[in-house]
Amino acid sequence: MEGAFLESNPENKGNIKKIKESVNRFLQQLLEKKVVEWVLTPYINPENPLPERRIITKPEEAIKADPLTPVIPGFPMSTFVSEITREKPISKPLAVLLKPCEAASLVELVKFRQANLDNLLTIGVDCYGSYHVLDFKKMVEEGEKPFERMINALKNNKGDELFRTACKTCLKPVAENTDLNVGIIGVNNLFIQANTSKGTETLKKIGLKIVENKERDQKIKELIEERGEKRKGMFKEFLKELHGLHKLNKFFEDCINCHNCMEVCPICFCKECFFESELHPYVYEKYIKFTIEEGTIQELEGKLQFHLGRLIHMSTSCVSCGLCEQACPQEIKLFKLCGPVSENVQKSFNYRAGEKLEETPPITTFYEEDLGLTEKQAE
Amino acid sequence: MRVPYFPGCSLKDFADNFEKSAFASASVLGVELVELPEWYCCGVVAPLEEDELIRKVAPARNFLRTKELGGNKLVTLCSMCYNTLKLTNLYMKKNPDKLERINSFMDEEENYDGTVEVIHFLELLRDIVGFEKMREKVKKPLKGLKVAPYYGCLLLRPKEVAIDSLEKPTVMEDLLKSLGAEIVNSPLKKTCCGSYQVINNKEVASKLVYKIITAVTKRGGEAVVTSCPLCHYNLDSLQKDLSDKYPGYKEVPVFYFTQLMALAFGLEEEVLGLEKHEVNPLNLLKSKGLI
Amino acid sequence: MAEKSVEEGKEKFEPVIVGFFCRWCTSEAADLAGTIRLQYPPNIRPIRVMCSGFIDPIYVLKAFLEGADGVLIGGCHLGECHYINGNYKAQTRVKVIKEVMKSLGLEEERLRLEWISTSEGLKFAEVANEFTEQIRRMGPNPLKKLKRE
Amino acid sequence: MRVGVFVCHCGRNIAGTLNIEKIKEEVAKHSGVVHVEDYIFMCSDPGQKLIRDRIKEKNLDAVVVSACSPSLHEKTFRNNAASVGLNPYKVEIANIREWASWPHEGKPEEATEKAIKIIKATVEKVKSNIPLEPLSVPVTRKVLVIGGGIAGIQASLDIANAGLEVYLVEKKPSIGGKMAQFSETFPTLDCPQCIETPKMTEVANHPNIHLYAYSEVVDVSGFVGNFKVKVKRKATYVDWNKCTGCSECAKVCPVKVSSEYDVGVSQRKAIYIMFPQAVPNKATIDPEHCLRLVYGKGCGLCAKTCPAGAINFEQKEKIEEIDVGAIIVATGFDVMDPSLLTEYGGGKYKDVISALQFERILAPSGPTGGKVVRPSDGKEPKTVVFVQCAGSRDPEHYMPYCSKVCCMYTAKQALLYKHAVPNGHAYVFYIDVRTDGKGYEEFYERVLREAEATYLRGKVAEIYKEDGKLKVLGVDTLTGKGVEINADLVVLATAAVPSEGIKELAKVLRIQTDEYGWLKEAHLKLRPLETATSGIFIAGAAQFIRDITDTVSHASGAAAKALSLLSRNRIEREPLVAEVNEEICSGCGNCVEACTYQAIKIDPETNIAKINTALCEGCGACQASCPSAAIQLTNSYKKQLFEMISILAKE
Repeated sequence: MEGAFLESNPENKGNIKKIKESVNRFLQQLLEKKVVEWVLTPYINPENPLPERRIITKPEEAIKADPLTPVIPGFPMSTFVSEITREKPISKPLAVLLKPCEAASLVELVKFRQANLDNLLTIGVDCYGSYHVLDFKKMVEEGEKPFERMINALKNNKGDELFRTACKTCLKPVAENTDLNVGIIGVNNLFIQANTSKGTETLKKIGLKIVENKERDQKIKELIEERGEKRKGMFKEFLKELHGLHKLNKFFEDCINCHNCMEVCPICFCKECFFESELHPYVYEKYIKFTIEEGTIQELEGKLQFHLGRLIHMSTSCVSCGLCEQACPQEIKLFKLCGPVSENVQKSFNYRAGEKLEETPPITTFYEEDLGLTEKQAE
Repeated sequence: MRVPYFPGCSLKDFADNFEKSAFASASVLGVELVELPEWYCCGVVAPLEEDELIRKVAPARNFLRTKELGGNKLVTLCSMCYNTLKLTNLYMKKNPDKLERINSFMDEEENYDGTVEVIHFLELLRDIVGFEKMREKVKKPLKGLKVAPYYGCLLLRPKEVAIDSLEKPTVMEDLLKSLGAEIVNSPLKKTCCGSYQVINNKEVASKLVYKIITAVTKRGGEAVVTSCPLCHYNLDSLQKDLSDKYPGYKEVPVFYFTQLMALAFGLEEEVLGLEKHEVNPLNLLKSKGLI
Repeated sequence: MAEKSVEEGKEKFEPVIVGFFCRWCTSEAADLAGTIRLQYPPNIRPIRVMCSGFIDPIYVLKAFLEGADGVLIGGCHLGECHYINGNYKAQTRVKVIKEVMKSLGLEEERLRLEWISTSEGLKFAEVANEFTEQIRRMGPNPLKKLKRE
Repeated sequence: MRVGVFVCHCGRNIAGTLNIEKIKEEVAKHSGVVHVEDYIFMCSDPGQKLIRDRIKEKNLDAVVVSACSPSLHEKTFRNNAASVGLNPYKVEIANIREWASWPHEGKPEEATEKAIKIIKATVEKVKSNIPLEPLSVPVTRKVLVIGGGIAGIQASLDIANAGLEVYLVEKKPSIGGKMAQFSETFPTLDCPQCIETPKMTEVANHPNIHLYAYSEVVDVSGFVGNFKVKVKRKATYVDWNKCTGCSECAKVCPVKVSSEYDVGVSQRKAIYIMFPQAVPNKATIDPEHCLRLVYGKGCGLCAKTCPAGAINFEQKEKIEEIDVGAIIVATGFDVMDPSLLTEYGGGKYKDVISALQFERILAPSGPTGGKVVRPSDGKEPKTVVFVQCAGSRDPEHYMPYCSKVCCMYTAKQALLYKHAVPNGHAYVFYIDVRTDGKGYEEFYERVLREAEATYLRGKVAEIYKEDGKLKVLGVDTLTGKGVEINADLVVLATAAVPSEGIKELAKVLRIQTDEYGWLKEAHLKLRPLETATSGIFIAGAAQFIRDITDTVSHASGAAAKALSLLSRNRIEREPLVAEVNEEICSGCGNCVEACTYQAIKIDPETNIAKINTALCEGCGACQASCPSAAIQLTNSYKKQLFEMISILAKE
């Protein structure tokens, strides 16, 4: 890969404070040099331990940007990008900072015409792992610094038990489809990686020296391989826990039908969710009707229809961000469901969601070949 | 490379020079042909009857032996064994229910799972060793030797077992070229050799051999090359009578391709087993300075 | 599987199978099977749809959630779709559901896709026989047992 | 909602198995059903009257007829209801005969149960059906015919004579097709010059026919009744308005090229008229060989010679747009290249030729003036071997199908050869001799007698050259003996194959081809002239190889289909098309991808799916692809499916 180191002063090597400063200075330069007019980034929120998302327009605002923060506070960034650009492309050049899973889901949203990349400079941020919002909050409240904890884990390459499950099994620590990446994995100094010609141009515009970096490639590869092994084992376990209708039912026992998982899902872009439409038979009046007619309310079917139906709709494009799990107020470990199932579905179509913009999702791809489904299966 | 090898009856009897020369030249190429520890008749024609499942047990056992040797490829030299084993194997792969019944006939053995692949030695040389590598091992190029490859039927038909193009095979041509020989292209290289008719209807076989050989000599061919013991037998042994019958008939020696390999690799003359030939090849080989 | 032997000892289990048949091929084949009086079990309850490509995976899910023990989807043979390629779309969608069901151990064999053309009345009857038998062997939709508990 | 359910006995066909009383009792309980009645034959006049009366008396707003398959009487019952003012789309059929009584004769109870479920589900469907009117679309009463062989010629003339305008597009410089290349035609031995040329002239002079020779269809959009077609008119480099067809240009042209019309048996010039009877009889310059066009300067002899001053090296190809209401594809066939048949020495030996080449040699108007000589040395062949099924009926190597016309033309060629070379002898290798046409068997018998040809039942294994002769090795399976013939000339009856470029054209037309490239008909038996795309028909050998008699009949059939479609100024279409709920649509475009007919577009202004109902065929693939039920198929709404599933899936 090619890119540019932001800090050549050897004294600052690996200095956490400097990393943050370097990124912010880079954002500042983007605004100063008028590469972009706006930057959409996680931002320090004085009122709350959790960062907020903010569009900054003035170079001096960049000081308080917090793009490397190891948490996704609520909605993924791709949802914001979708909301800003869905109707029409934005009028002024905007840089947006995305964690790799957010970048991947943005790719999927573009495929479904729910986001527009025109005038957008996408900047991926390396993610070694992020914390559940509640863990993050607790840490801050107890005086621990989540960012430093994550960086230390990265330095020792030991992972962190507290990372979200989706992060522990994540195979996309580095975004693959952005113009630029803010690189912290496999480097000592902050490295801005250029993936596209637009990215390279940007680096040149702010006067950075472009170099090859093979060492980082190797390190990333090693990390993904290591994670891949772990993921395989964990996913197998997850599916075992869910095998068969009885276990699945148990899994959803605490579900209160709040549909937060759907709300926060970057792939669930529908204006009106089918399972909340009037067609959905398990709405209030129907429950009453069933109760009268059959002496039972169909809560079970309602839950299953929602979760399995949603799985059928989004599993082909799921990017394994695990935000559904984070959003669940009942602490149902939803990633155990959507992670491995989506992986299986996508594997069967030889598709990886969020990887390439030009690859069409399985459900809109016309496979003019026999998929062999009518062949007799051995019983 | 160790490859499980199925000999078959002919190669242990009148065609032992085929086996000997094959073993010797294979080892030059770093290939060890490992004979199956306890092998059974390939079955010749009987296993090809679709419902006579009991007759497919012998081939199935041969495949089990192959797996016991730790291989999934089984090499044959004899074209007939190749054809029979390959067809039977395909049948078992395509009909899992029949395979199950065949397995049920052999209660003391493991079940055969259909995972062995039958290949002919020519395929091994072409696809796994590569003719380029063979060319490197040639010490005595067969320069000036005009040879006509003769395929017969079993390597090419039916289509699902053909080791090469049905109508325009080139594998033997390519092999012999890599040994430095000059190729004579006979239009009758796929014509029937007379097969078993040699037993009860010798005239038919004899006539065919006459046509096959004269088509070669007319085109300047000095020798015929084959991969089938039965073809070899007919083409070689029936020529004697032809000289009596057709005045002016010109005999040509018939070789197994492995004999020419051994020759080109510069191996001892004794591995060739030239004494077994009915049509004496010595003069020809001497005239080309090959022995 | 544990669910399999629920009905053992009671009366013979008669499965309920919902069929989605495209109107151009499989529905016609079902008509033909009837016309030539081929006999097959009455367990399959058919819905005539325009095309196998019409079938939203959610319909299949809905059928299972309403208690169906099996779902049979019938379309024209590949390359013979009246709407050119609706059946290709159908197989993609069926594949998604099957993969989800398989991953979660939800007995994907309860869902079957078959290509049955207008003239294949016999195949229709054979599939109906065979699939009914298969579902009978598999036993009732585990959802029913779950609801009784 | 007031639904009436009418249960037909169909004599004993339904009532013999199903318990009608039980059905009535159960269905009457279903919500929305206000009337249930049975009758012995619902489709009979009294039965229909009964339904009409009840609709009026009971003020029914929907009807379910529980009877036979909808493919039989759906129309009848819908029209019946419409005659008393009930919208036909408020009538649905519950098929309880083919789907319940007939296949479960031995199980009356279960069959009755199944019938009740089917009826209840149908009631649920009809309750949510909305009343509809057929869509009416104006049509362009003009027809495009692609291909100017005998099929295209016949179809064009039939339509033009009926008073409609025809655009006939032919990719070669002249119409006439394969038929114009034949010597004489079986079984009557008419020469094509005598029977086809007059038709070609008629095409040229017909006021209703626009002949676009040397042109190709490059794009088709629109739909039945309203196609927009782009035709590429290739540059001929000759102003056809000025060209008189005098051929002076060809005489002076220095470049000789193998003649396509004579299949390589003769040569033509770089500027040429395809054949003397060509229509239009105009010269064309072959840009690949013309020295002036290749090098951009020099030569120009033709331009200097042309008395009409018609040569124009600067001519450019043009795209013309035409509007038509129907399209007939008559692109014919090709013969397999003999050089593919290596075992027969095709392409290797000059004297192994295809039957089409032999047609040119036999033709009185051909390059040899009908004198039979062989290509290699111009000598008269004394022994000719005809090989039938060369590439046909050979699933292992080539085409598995029978090429249908070879038996007859081989017999004809054997006869014509005998006429030309009385002391010659013909051998014919065949698998079966198929003579399935009027006068064909008689003709074959005549050939056996008159041509004294030796018919050998068997295949040829190998053909090779030895001692200056072509050695043909074969087998006579009737005697079981091998056969060896020393031939002077071998004629291969090479397999008929779909015409070159047909797959690309099929893509442009959005029609289907089979695995070989033959055009796919809507139904092999009942709709052999239609394609699956309405408004596009097939004529002649483009669907599958057929002889002249069949081709002409087929072409007239296709013409009749087009004429019947365009007999009125407007056509009606089923209104069962997709519709979009704009409130819900998020514009993801899944439906656009799912639609085979390009009937859906995302409106760039609103970001919402928009349907062109004229293009929509009503398959419903879009609604299955929509994650939020924003796009649905009229009267196959998700709500209806859900209700039906709900009834059927319950025990």
